[in-house]
Amino acid sequence: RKPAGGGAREERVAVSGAWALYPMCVRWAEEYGKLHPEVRFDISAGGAGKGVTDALTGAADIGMVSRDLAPAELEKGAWFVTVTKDAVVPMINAAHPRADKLLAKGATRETLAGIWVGGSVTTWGQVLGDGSTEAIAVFTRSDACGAAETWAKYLGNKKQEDLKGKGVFGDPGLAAMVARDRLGIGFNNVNFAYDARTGKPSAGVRPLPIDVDGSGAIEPGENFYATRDELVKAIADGRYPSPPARGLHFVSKGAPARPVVTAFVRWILTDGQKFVPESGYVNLDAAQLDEQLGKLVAPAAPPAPPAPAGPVAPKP
Amino acid sequence: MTQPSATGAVGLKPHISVRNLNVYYGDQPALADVSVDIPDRKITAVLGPSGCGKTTFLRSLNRLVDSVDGVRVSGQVLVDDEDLFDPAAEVTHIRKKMGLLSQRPSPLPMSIYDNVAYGPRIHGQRDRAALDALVEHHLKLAGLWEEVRDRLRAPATSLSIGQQQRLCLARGLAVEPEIILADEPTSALDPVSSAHIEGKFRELRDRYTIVIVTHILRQARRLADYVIFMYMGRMVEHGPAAEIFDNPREKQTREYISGVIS
Amino acid sequence: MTQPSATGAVGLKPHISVRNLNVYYGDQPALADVSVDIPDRKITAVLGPSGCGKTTFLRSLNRLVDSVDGVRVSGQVLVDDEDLFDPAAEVTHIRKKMGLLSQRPSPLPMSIYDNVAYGPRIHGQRDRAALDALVEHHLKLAGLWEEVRDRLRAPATSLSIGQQQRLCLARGLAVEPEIILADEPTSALDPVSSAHIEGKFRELRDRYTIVIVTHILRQARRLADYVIFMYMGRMVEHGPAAEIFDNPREKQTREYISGVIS
Amino acid sequence: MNRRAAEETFFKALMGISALAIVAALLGIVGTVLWKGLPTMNLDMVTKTPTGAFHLGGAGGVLNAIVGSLCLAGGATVVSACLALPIVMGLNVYSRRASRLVTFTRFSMDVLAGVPSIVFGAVGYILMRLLGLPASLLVGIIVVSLLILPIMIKAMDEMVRLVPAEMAEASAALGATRLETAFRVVARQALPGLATAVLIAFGRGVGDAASVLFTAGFNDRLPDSLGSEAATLPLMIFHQYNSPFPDVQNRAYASALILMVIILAVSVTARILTRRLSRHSIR
Amino acid sequence: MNRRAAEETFFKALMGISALAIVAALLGIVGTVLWKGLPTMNLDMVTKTPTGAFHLGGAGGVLNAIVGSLCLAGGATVVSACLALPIVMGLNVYSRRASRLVTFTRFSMDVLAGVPSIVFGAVGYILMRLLGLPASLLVGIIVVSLLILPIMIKAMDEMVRLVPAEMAEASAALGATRLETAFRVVARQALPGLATAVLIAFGRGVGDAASVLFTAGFNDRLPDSLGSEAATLPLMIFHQYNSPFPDVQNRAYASALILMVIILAVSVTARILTRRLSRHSIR
Ligand SMILES: Nc1ncnc2c1ncn2[C@@H]1O[C@H](COP(=O)(O)OP(=O)(O)OP(=O)(O)O)[C@@H](O)[C@H]1O
Ligand SMILES: Nc1ncnc2c1ncn2[C@@H]1O[C@H](COP(=O)(O)OP(=O)(O)OP(=O)(O)O)[C@@H](O)[C@H]1O
Ligand SMILES: [Mg+2]
Ligand SMILES: [Mg+2]
Repeated sequence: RKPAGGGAREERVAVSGAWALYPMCVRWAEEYGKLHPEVRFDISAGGAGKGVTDALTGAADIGMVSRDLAPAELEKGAWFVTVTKDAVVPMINAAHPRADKLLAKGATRETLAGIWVGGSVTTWGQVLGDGSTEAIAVFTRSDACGAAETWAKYLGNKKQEDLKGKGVFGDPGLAAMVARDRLGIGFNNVNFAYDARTGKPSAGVRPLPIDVDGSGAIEPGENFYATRDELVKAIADGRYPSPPARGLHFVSKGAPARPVVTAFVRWILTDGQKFVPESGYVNLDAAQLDEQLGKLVAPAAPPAPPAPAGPVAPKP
Repeated sequence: MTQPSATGAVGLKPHISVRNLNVYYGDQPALADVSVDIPDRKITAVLGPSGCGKTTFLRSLNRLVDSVDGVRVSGQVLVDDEDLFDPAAEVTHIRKKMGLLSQRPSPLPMSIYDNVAYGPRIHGQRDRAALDALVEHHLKLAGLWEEVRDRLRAPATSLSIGQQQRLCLARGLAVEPEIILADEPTSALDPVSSAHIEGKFRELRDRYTIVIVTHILRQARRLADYVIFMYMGRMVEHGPAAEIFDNPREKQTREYISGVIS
Repeated sequence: MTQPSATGAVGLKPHISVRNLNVYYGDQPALADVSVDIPDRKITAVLGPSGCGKTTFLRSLNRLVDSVDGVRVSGQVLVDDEDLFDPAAEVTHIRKKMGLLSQRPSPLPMSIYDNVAYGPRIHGQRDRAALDALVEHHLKLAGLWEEVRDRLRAPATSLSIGQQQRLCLARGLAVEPEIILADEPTSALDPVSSAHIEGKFRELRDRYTIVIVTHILRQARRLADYVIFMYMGRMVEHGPAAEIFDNPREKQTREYISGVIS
Repeated sequence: MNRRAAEETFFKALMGISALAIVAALLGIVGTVLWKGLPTMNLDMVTKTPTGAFHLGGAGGVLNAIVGSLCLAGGATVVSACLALPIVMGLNVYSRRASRLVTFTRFSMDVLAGVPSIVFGAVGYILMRLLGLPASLLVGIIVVSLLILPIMIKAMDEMVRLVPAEMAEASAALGATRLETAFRVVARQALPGLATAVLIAFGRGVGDAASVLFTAGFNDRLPDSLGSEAATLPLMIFHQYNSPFPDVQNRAYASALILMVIILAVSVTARILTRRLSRHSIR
Repeated sequence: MNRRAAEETFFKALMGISALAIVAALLGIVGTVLWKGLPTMNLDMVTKTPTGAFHLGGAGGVLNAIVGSLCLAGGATVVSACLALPIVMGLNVYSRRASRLVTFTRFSMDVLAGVPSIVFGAVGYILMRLLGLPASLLVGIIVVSLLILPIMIKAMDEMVRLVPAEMAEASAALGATRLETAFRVVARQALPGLATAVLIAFGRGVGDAASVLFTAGFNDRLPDSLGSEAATLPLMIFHQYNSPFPDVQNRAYASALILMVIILAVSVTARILTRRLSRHSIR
């Protein structure tokens, strides 16, 4: 089905995979198509798993993946570039009785791990250090998803299944649950923690700042949660820890051999990045972009990319 | 009760009074302005050629007729002075008093035994032995007992049509109605079975009001106290059997009885 | 053809030969070892009390009987020397030669017109005018034309039972069979309609082989050339009508004809 | 007599409650869909395919999913009706009713009806890969056909079984072949039932997302051949519902509204068509 | 005569093809499920709830999902059967057949049957939020009931409509109330059909993932009350299938196998039960 080489008049690029990346990729394809009308994109959504399989079996040139690749997939020769980023943020109810104090103090990774993983933190008093005994209502995701996966990874390289709390389905569901319970705590993708239109935190919830340096207070350097734009900037430049920031990837079997595919990916990692924020995702910073670009074979070079050897884990 | 019957009063206390009954299937009239009194504890035979409205008439008497879509009914049917077509009337209760044997025997989807026991059961009879006795009694009455005594648990559809007809008779009698409406109850029966049923009807005549539709003139002569003759949806003539058979007033009756019109 | 009929050869060329026919419903025998030749172009009447197996016999003649679950059949039915129960026999073709009028009139779910036109249509008649003529002819033959000419497009179920019976007769005749199997074809008809049908049967007798089940002895006397008398699944006696009626050999036949057994 | 009257009253109350439940469901569900979906509903939704920014709240419509759903579910319904009718007639008109083959076929239907739609999708995907087929309308139609086939056959089978045997016999007695009996008499009598079976199956097919997730693909273009990928409304709804953009989320309800209107239109059309043909059917 | 014979032959060929298609589907789908599912199938799968590492390929089983599915779909089937029977009998035995109410009810069913299950889930979720209910078995049962109710009613309605009117009349003529006629005669005659309608609805409910996605919750514990969250097999299959671990992926097929066996067992049991009761029904 693939036309061979660059001689063909119409070039097809088949992309398949994660629903989360689908709108982004469609957007990229549209813009790229304006510059290169000879390229025809076949973009289809079907889930991250299908994206990996399609890429590995050659049914698609590019697979879209919204989670980290599993070792087994890498062993089968999966090659990937990170094309954009997302992040998970903890959040509390906007009407929490001591919201102001919480927002000023933030929470350390250890505290959060105590809430979701260890089970040692069960009252808001333990978070605030003021001895109050209101129990924390902990929420987590009931469905297998990148957000929970990333969150667990942040809390001590755990897995989603290790997270305690009441399971809720879907990003919107978790946001709604926290918005309903005054003593609730949850986590969400940036897009769901903030209202897409206003850039302010979603109705009824506040992001809980992470006390990165463990100082027991949120210093100005850690305080970037007021609007979505501020947070996105912090994620992009690494002030927000990673994880819970995470990369979203394009996968193929070995580095893409067809110049048209390479050119598209290259464009995404350069000019294409300017369409990222409007889609609700986070740009990679310059260094990361360089790193990803380095994975691409030069257009002229012979198509024999060495499969990633050894324990290569995706670095968001 | 005040209004006299259209074609002359019968003289006895009527059990069912039909007053200006009209039945339409869609726009087609099937009964036109029928008024008649059906006397208590007598056998009334309804005669008339095929398609003249006999079945419609009989089904009007227990208000089954309006279960068909598109039927319009006007007029009154008074059973013991209760108007059947009054929306407030308790039809179930009135119907229990009248056993209708339909022209096409239609067994219920259950065993032979249960078909007969169905009526008594819904009317409150729960006792096993009493039911057994009832079933046996009524199957004997219908002349079916000998044929089915060994297969009471078999489905009713495994009977021949004639047997089904007798089963439906037994079933209808088992609710112990006050009025029996029988639509050609012996049409599928051989002469001997017919005679048996006729005999039973004669025995029942003193206790029940019986309305029988039949196309066998001889049977009507043997059984009927009163005769209603219908023709094309109209009641042409009615009166004591002897009068109608021996001295019909109307030309149509005369012709039908002598076998000219149909 | 080699084996003589069990109760004496009829002498004429048989149209249907039944040889050692046994029919069981489950374990219950309904026909036991029936062998009989049905003569060509004559009227054969099948008599017997209700439940004796008349319908089963008739349904065996065109092999409808084994469409019921749990029926076992053994023996042969030869129609024009073709064995109907031979698995290789082309049943459809043989059935077209035999019009069966079933005991319970069962209209097809279509209009009155289409009911009659159904047979001709499936046998290849497509011509509108020819169909119209056929339908009219056969409805007249069955004595139903006058009653339904204005409502040919009405559903067949809007007819009274007697009308349905005549409709089924018209429908059966419309395929122009060689053999007519009629199961109590006048059971729902008034005397005049019955007489009309009987007259038609007499007219048809020279061209068709007719087997008629009837429980009206008088009708059998009027119509039949040959008579088969059945009792409890066995063929007790068969022979020319006059012989059976006036001089029955078997006691059971005598008793049935004189109205003692049922 | 008192007990019986009480029973009647009780049952009538039950009927009232059930009717209320249905009205409540109608109001609740249809009401919510209308409330949420109408504001974002517009002509573009049904006449345009998505633009690049559609999934982010930009202009465009879901025409691709409408066409995809119609082709997919319509195609699958036609395919499975073409398979179901012979099977059902074979079971009821051709075979002896108690034969082992009949029992086996009915049993198979029970087995197939027990396969959840995600498994149809997953197995379809595996087989598709084995055969080297790409995700496409064709594969989607095949998978959805298999998904709805057992439901259609089971429902049709019962409908046809309820046709009185004497009707089929009357036809056979006139020398009709079994084919003629099956289609001119049995199918005709059972027509409203058969139509309902087809509609139930269609509704199942058009509303199912899991089976086509992997097999039909999902993209923004109108399908132009059996080989092209096809989006479907349920997947579109799913995708929209999970979007972070409230505008897009509300579009999920508009899409649901479109799907409901489609199914309703199909049902009503089918009912009108069959009513004419079945006006003589016997009760 | 030749044309007719040819038609018959053609239709018989069609029957053969359809039978082949079904056998192929059986082999393909059931075969694949067995092939993939049997190796990971073991007693633990059906007797244990998941351990923490289960979703990564560790020990444990899907008992929570089995119990959840049974409670949820069983409960929903019972609830909707209790609502459907009065409605269907109301439509066919109590009302005049052509009344406006009857038309409206049938129309409502067409509307409701057109709502895709994801919308039931989404709307159920919204309403649940409005009422302040948590995701739970109870909410799941309500949502699934509403999902399968229109299917059940539509199927039952047609089955009951095919019951000969004279049968109901025979019962009424004996002085039976409409309730008695409805349940002792009409329902009895239509019993296999009603059972099939219930089974189709049960299959729909037990196999549906989307409607319970938001409403029933999902966790690793056995549900112990109507208020607790309940996992279901289709969701479990969905999660397992989407897992990146091959071991867990294969468990999806083992879970599917369990679901199929459950549905099959329910179907066969229902068939055996109704066969006894309907052995006298009239054809
Ligand atoms: N489907 C069936 N299953 C079991 N037994 C049956 C079945 N049909 C008929 N029978 C029995 O077989 C015997 C013969 O039945 P058949 O219908 O042939 O009688 P018939 O002579 O036509 O009677 P009738 O004059 O009442 O119609 C009867 O005893 C009847 O009960
Ligand atoms: N459901 C119906 N719809 C329309 N017309 C009907 C319907 N039922 C009966 N009719 C017509 O009404 C007239 C009277 O029918 P009815 O059944 O009362 O006749 P009948 O006297 O019982 O005849 P039979 O002796 O043949 O049973 C007939 O002309 C018939 O065609
Ligand atoms: Mg009549
Ligand atoms: Mg008979």
